[in-house]
Amino acid sequence: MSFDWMKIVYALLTLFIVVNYGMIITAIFQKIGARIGRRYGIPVWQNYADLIKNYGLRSSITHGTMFYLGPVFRLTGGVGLLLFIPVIYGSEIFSNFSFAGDLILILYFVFFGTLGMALGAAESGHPYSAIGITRGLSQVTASELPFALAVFAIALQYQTLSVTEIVAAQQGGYLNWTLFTNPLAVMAAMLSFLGSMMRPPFDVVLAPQEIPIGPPTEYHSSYLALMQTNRMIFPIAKIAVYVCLFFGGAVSWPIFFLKVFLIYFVSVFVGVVFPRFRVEQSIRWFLIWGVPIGILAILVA
Amino acid sequence: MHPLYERLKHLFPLDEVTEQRPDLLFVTLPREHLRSLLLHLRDIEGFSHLVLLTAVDWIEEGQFQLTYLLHNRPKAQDIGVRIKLARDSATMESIHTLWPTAATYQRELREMFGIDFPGSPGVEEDFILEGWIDLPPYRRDFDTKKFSDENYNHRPGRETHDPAEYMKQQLYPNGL
Amino acid sequence: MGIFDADRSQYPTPGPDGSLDIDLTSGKYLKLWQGPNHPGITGNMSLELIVCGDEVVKGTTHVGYLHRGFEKLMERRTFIQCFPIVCRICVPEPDFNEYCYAAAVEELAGIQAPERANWIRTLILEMGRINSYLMYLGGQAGAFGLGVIAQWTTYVRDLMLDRFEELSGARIYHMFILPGGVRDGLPDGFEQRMEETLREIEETLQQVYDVMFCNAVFKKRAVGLGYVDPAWIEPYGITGPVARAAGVANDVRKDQPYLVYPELDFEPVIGHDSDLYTRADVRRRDLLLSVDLIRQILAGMPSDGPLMAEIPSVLHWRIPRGETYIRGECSRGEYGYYLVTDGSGYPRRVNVRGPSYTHAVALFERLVVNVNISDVAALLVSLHTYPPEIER
Amino acid sequence: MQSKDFSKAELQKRTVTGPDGVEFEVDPMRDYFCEAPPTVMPPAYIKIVEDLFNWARAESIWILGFGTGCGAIEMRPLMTPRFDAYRYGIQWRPTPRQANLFVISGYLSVKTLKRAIRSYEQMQNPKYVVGLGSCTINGGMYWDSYNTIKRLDDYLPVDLYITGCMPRPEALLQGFMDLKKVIRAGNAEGANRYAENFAWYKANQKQIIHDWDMPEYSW
Repeated sequence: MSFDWMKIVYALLTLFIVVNYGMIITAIFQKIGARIGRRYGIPVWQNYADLIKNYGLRSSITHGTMFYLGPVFRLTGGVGLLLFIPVIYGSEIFSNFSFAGDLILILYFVFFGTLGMALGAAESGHPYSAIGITRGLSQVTASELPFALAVFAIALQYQTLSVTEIVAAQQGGYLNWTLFTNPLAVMAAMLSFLGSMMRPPFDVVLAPQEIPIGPPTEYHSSYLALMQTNRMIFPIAKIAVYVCLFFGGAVSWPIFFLKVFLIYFVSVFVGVVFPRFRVEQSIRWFLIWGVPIGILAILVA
Repeated sequence: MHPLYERLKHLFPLDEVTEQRPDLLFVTLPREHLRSLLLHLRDIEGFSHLVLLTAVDWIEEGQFQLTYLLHNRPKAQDIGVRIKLARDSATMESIHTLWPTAATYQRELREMFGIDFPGSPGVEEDFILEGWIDLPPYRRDFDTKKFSDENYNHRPGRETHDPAEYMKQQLYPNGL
Repeated sequence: MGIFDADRSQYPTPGPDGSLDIDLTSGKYLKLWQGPNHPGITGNMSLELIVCGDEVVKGTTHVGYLHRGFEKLMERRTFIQCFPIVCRICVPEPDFNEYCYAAAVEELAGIQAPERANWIRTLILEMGRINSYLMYLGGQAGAFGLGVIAQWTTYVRDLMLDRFEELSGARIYHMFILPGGVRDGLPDGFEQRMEETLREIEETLQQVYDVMFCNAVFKKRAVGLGYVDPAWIEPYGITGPVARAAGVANDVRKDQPYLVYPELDFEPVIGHDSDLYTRADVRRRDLLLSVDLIRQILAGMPSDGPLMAEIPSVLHWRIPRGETYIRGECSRGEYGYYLVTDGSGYPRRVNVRGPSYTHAVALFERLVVNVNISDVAALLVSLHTYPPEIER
Repeated sequence: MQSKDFSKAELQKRTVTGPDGVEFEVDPMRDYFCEAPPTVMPPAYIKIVEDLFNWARAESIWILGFGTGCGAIEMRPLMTPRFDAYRYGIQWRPTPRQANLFVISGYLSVKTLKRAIRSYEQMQNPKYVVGLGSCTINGGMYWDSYNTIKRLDDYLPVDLYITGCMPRPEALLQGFMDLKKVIRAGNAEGANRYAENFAWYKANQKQIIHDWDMPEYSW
């Protein structure tokens, strides 16, 4: 099988679109949050200014090799996730590197960033980083469980491990979406989704009032900028996975944008009016609500 | 005289008594009777709330005055117990066993007046100041303006007038 | 025992005098500093926490970052010169300093403030209480990550600051209550604008109640946290809402009524569970009580009369030797001024007794033990401490 | 009185046994503190790049969330509906590493000054300092206090002062707008000034902070 080098260019194009979309959508959600607090909110280009400024800082201190690699791993998690999902179904350009067993790879990449972050934060030596990353790993582990169960459920349902085939199976009307064919799995996955978006009530990792601000405490300038870039890409990539697996995929960019916006909105909607859980409370929440639904979904499938 | 004073005067050698308000009485006491008076007030008279513990520097008389202010909530009564200490080598027994919160007051007094309370928890530690090099600042012989002039750089341009002098000149230019 | 309850056996046991022997190099404990540069700390103070796992084994409060030496500065200022600096002692609720100082000076100098001035003073104190509580509600919700409450409450607090501004000309430091009376009367139309503000506050409080107090996650975290045993109230000198949440109707406004409180109709707000949730709820209801009191004050206020008593010329103002203590019920508890005069034109000694002094140091160090590190900030906020009044 | 010894037990050199039984030597003064003095960081060589960066720096001002004095009380109104500084790209960061602007919100007591200097030195170049209120300018109300500094610019390189006691949020917003102009013009080189005159600043700081647990050399 010959490798198509144009695919790399196409993947970069996808990345470009997603980064910019992520920048704007994040700003819009911050604006929505601000409006609920009766504020005007930030300008939509704010994230660009922040990013350029952080890349433009003149000095940056380091705490060792792993300190460098932490943000890189984190970004790899986001980019890697994005590159192996068919963002736009049926499009030659935007289906990226999806292949037969990519579902497994996706599960791995979702986790990868946090692990990389753990290495970097540990190297930074700040006690709050250590506490934050302990919380982060425990919560991600707990919130991944329902997601993994949901993914197994739909893998059983569609009898495939290829995201493209799962999307293909959902084409032809709303009622073919996993949302309607296997609502339990979607429910479990959405609960897990809330946990992975770092918004209240599951923002124990950053928790500015408790452990300012957790793992990235020591990160600054271009390291922080890399992590910011990841914060733009990763949620979109993660939602893209959800769109593909549960919401019938997207056949064009506008549909993709709309679906991502709506799914993202769920977490924002929950986030603005809830305080945060303590870490053991949030783990318990996932174990009590998420996992049984996920197991039920597998049993049903 | 105040009914509380009537009850107390047979039990303790009270010196000077001031009835400031019907609900606020100040009594002076030799220092060795402090603990028994406080215990009596707390357990029998119901003055169970230690409002404050502070010191006044009567430098002319060579004495520190310690004021223990107690409050009786049901009767809405306050009593201030005054203890006079010699100003040089001032030490006093600690009352943190009666009220745990007194330890904080004693730490502050130790730092700000130099009055020692042996045995009070944490009394040796810095409380408010850090790296203090001069006399305890709340003593009367510590001159804050002089200290500030000597230690801090002042921005030129601030004219200071002694307010009384300045206003005298403004109001009575021809002298009083 | 639940699955997440910690194993207590690994913690150090206190010695006979209550001190803990903690070997920090053993690798079992971690020393953490919260503050002074920490968003979860109220103001500029710091906490030294020793944690084992997620739980605090020992906590120490460090203050002194805001020390300006007011008590010393006042000794070299005349009685009238002290008046503009006292309000700077406690920033979020400065009016109590002005009132207590003015009342102490009046008492020792034998001045009687006019009736109308007392009504206006009461009005200002209640307005300041509302400000302080609104600040607290935002902070308490914010400590749990519920930032939107702080946005709402600060918005209505700004409206209240507007009322302060039209009354006194300043947002934060009003410098309105001076020895002898108050600076001015109410401006035209003040009652009506105040009524609008009060309505807005009540509306916002209803929303705050719905979003914060009825919120399952907030309840899950706040209920049962930071229990203050009613038996601690006397030894630790606890006053104000913290004591009232423990079921003790400890309210100076009722116990030793000052100003025009005897003429107002109210009952102290009390709670029973003495945890963080109850303290927040007591403060919310106390805020509503203040709204009601302001309405009563505006209705009962005499419309004319003198605002200032005759005070001596400030150049010759001497106050004979004496000492007194004036207390009032501020939003955190009992606030008091101990003033000693020696017959000269300057105060001999001023001591400010702020409720945070006991709450933030002795009580907090007791409460913080065995608390999860996530809850430390919320616990500190729930005692409603303002560092500047600890160290002055 | 100057000779009073402030050396603390936990800062002494000592040998400790780790949890795994290995003994090692700890010298907190050398291990916990960075010894390198700050260096001057020149602007980008290409002007258009520097201009772009300056635009971004002006549009994205991250304030260190350290309320050093009473000015901190007006910070919350600043960030809430009525004044909403987020509109101008101003936001809070809880950690000095990520902040660019240090707002000295009011008087600095000596104890706080020590922390403020440490926080300032942890911030990344370019960084700005804004002094808030009269008390940072000439001591203000506390001109004769024994515990507050009287001129901030002797200890930290100040880019801008905002006057008032206390300054209103409108004044703060106006101050931030002015700071933006300074940054955009490329004149906010406080960090480089600090590095160039490091010895002078340290001498000033040393004059009043007597208990300073830092290695002798960065003194």
